[in-house]
Amino acid sequence: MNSIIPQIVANSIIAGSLYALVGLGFFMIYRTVKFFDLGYGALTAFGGYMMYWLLTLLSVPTYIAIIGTLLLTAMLALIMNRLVYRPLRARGSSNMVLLVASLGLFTAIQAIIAILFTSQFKTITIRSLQETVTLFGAFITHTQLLMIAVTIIVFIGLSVLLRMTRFGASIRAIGDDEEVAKIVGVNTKNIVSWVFIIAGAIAGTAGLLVGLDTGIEPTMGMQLLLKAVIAVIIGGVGRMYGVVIGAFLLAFIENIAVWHLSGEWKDVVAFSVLILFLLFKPKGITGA
Amino acid sequence: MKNIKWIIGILVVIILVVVLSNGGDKEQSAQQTEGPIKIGFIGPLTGDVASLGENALIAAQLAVDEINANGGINDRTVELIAEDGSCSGKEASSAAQKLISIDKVVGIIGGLCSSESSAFTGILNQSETPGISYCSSAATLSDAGDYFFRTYPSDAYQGVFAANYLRNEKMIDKVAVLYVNDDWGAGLKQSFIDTFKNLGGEVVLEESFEKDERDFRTQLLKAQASGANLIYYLGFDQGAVSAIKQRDELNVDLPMFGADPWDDMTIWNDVASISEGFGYTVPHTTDSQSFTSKMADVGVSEVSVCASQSYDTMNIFAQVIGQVGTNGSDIKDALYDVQYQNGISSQNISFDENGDLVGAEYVVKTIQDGQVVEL
Amino acid sequence: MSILETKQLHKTFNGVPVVNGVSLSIESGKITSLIGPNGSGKSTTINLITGMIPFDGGAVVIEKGTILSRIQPNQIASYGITRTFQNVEVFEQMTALDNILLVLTERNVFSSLFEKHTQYHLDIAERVMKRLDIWEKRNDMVENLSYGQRKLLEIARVIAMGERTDGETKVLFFDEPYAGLFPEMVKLVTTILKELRDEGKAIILVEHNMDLIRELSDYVYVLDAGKHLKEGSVDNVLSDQQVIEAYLGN
Amino acid sequence: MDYIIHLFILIGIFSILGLSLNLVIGYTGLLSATHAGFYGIGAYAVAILMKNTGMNFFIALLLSIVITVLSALVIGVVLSKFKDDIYALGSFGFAIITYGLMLNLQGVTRGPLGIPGIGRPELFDISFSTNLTFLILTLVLAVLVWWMTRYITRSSYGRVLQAIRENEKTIQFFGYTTYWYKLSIFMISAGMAAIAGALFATYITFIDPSSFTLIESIFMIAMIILGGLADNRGAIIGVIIMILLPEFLRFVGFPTEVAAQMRQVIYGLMLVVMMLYRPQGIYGKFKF
Repeated sequence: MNSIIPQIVANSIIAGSLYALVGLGFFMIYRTVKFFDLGYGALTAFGGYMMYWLLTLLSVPTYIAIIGTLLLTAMLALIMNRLVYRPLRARGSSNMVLLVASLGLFTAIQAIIAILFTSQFKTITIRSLQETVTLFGAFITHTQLLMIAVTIIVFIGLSVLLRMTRFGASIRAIGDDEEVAKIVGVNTKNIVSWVFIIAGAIAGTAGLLVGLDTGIEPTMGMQLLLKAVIAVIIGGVGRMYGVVIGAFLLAFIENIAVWHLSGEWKDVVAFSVLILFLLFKPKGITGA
Repeated sequence: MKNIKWIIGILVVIILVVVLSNGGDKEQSAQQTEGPIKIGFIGPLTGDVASLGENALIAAQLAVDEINANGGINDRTVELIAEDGSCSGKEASSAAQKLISIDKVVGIIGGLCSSESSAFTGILNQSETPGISYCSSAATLSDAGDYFFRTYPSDAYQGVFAANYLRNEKMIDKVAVLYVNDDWGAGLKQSFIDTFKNLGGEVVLEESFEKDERDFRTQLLKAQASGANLIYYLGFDQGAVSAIKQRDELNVDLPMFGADPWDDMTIWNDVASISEGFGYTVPHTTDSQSFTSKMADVGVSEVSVCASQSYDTMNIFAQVIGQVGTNGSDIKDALYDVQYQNGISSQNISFDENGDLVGAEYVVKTIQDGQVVEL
Repeated sequence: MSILETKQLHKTFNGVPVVNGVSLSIESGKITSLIGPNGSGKSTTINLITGMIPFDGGAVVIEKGTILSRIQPNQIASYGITRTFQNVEVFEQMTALDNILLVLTERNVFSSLFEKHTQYHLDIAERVMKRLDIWEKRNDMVENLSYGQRKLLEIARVIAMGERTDGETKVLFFDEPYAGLFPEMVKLVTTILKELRDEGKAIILVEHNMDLIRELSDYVYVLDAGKHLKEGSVDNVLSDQQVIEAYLGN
Repeated sequence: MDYIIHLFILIGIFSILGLSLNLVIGYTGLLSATHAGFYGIGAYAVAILMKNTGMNFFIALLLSIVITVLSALVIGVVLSKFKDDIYALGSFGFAIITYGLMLNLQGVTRGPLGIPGIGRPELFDISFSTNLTFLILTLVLAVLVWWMTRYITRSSYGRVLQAIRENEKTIQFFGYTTYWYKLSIFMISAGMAAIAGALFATYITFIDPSSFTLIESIFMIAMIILGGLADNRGAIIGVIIMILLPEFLRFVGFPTEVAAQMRQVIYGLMLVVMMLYRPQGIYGKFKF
């Protein structure tokens, strides 16, 4: 029995890093423009399919495929912001209007992907990433190691960006109070577009990693998105590291639930945790 | 504000006119003896199982094209009208209602999911339109009225066959069952477990997972820890690929055994190398090489489960209509004593008094050094 | 005898004491003004008494002598207290008439479910809105009203609260009611405040315009940096050296 | 002609859902995604009562309303504490939990196998087995619900709901405990959804969890947002359009496999366009 524990821990870390990666992108948007962007879910699916299209269909060399995927997903995120979110926010629409609009974008993009690529389940295989390695008695594949590494890099990158750079300072300024930021001379229009570009790139990375690890299908976006939202809420809506804590906590709770109860209760448990946090600790662990 | 009201008013009128007009002129052509014979098709074209639906639709269309190529039925061309059931009761019942009362179809091929078929058996009986499902295996559909037939074996047979095979031939005594949480998975799991238990076997783990679940790591570990010596996995191709990959990653040294959705090359192209000794049950089909190549010609590289049944169903309809014409109850009676030879999905197809497929024989296929071999 | 008293009211915002031991005594039939430079804690004091923000210390004593250490917003109506808001809080996408009827009708869920506003309610609403001469705007959506009209609507709402059958509101808080009003509206509001005082209501006014304070106040409290600087009649308070210094800022 | 009657039955059932949901979203401004859950609980309660105990439809209907209202009490007690997007998120969580329970409590709901063979309603000797008679029953109940929603929205209670939507903080100063209002309207609308659920169960004669998912709730939300919030006529118009639209698309002759996805694209884009150009919907008097 004891040889199982390290594997469960490993499973949780793998799932946790995926939720964290998706959560970080989602958090960047939420922290800056203050609404739950459901359209972000479709970005991860779009990223996965762009990787599939570039690498498998056009058999473009791997690195170019990765860069291509990031660029294309970031571009889609930018288009979503320019065509829909910016006019709505310029008019001072409430969070709910933006939430419903993002829901519309999610439904439309997901259906367009299904039309272009059919709903057939697809996997992306890169030979070198298939092998597994054993760490403290747990088996982890190279893809999963890559996923954990990427999450750490993105987390550190974002923290440095937000803390150290002027660009990061203006993002935080917009996050605190967009009107004041405008008055102080921050070009909010431009900065928000860049936030969507970064978040789009992160979503693209998450999508392609999921494609490499398990596989992609048009309806994968909603599942990932909802778990990322839970991670953001549990972790704490204010702090970056809160998202990471929330993601790993969610992953551990889920895996323990699957271990003790059974697989089908995984979602019910995850969302019960969300409700409990909303009830007793709405500010999340970091209590921002 | 005013013009919005006008636009909406006109829109609703147009919709009604279009819907009615289509209904109107169809009225007279139904009973005529010339003009195309219309057959309906219902299957999931959106949602999680859309890939199976699309595959089955192409197979049915293939049959229609072949029939029309050699003169149609009594030199009347056949027209296939497909509607999306998206694996849900509401959609399937709307689709069936439209096919029957607007398109006046002579028969319906469908539904795929049992939830689809169960939603419109009532309408079939009320409107005396025969329907043949090519994939619904729920046991409850056996008593769904005289106008409902199935060219796909009920779960009962496959579960019993698999239990016998694993218990008696593979001498497995402890099994862990992982099944997808939908009507197909739950039905098959139940018939397997009942049979396996009264054959003296022990089911040490019974766990289900969501249709879109891709992370089986913890459940595979549970199976290993449960002391089972085989994992009976009931899931479609998406889940299967992930499960087999993760089993290999976690070095869970239990062999896995599946059911008919595993009869799909998309799985084995990916994971055959790490599935040595795995097996699965599948309804016995004749040499389907010609069928697979025909499907490949129309762009379907991997033929998924129920596609061959959909192809046969269309041909059965053609054979019966050729004999008794397009009247619903005549077709129904003819179907009860039809003997369809050299079918793709199974050698000869006939229906019992419940409309279920008679005597479905199953075979076991295993993966031996990277190849799918039939025992 | 005072209809409402506060005992050593206390409130700190992350360490800074915004209201520091303020004790007021409000009497019926009088206009009591709260004055002081910006940030002296005037509005915060009112927000504490009317339950908008919880207080950290002290107590509020209301008419029946009950001492309260905690006040929830939905309780103040039952204590006979009502108020206007510094930056107008009205119901935008509803008609002006609805904004008034809202405060006249039943308050608990079941009775309000089975009650429809009657002619009786409409008459009160008409009388109140005519008094503030916004009656002809009654069917407009509040979002289309001017800032001044909304201010008048808030005052109409406070008066309407007084007209309720189940227990009259007697203590009315006006948080800068004159801000942004045209001159003739200022005259209108001044006459109404006087009328309410003569009807025996206790009025608490927060205002910066010293002429209005001189004209209206029966009693004045001066607050500075959350502390209770001076109190008394209008004339000697306004001529007091300390008060002038507090205003001019040393 | 049966097809037209079938469409009007669906319009009747979804009008009940639209009207009741409009009370919560349109009049009280609470974006609730649990409506499909109550629709499901109502359907399952009637199906189980009629099948296991052979109870007459109308008694089963009353019992199912009580059961649904009680479950709304349990959920509402928690949800009524939240506001705006947190309320929406909490309702997303509860929608998934309700679906999870329906799917996994195999003992009660037979899980994914669903409940087949539900009998048609009978009253003394009239049996509503034909579509036409069932349409009359549906219309009678729909008119009853229409009258109830009209009564509620015209009462003082209805006015307080709108005040909660406009400015929940302020209305409390005038003696209203908004928590009870939010909870009571949530329960009333759930009770009405149970009526629609009962009709759906006995009309389709088969129910399974797949008709009561979060996506179904989102479909209902899209309906009343299109029709117009805070306006009963708007809710009905939204329902008529959203039910007829897919039928209309069947005749427009998209290639079949694309047709189904095209509907999703159109739903999604419609939500986006509505939010951009007419957030209050066709007839609505309230913008989020």
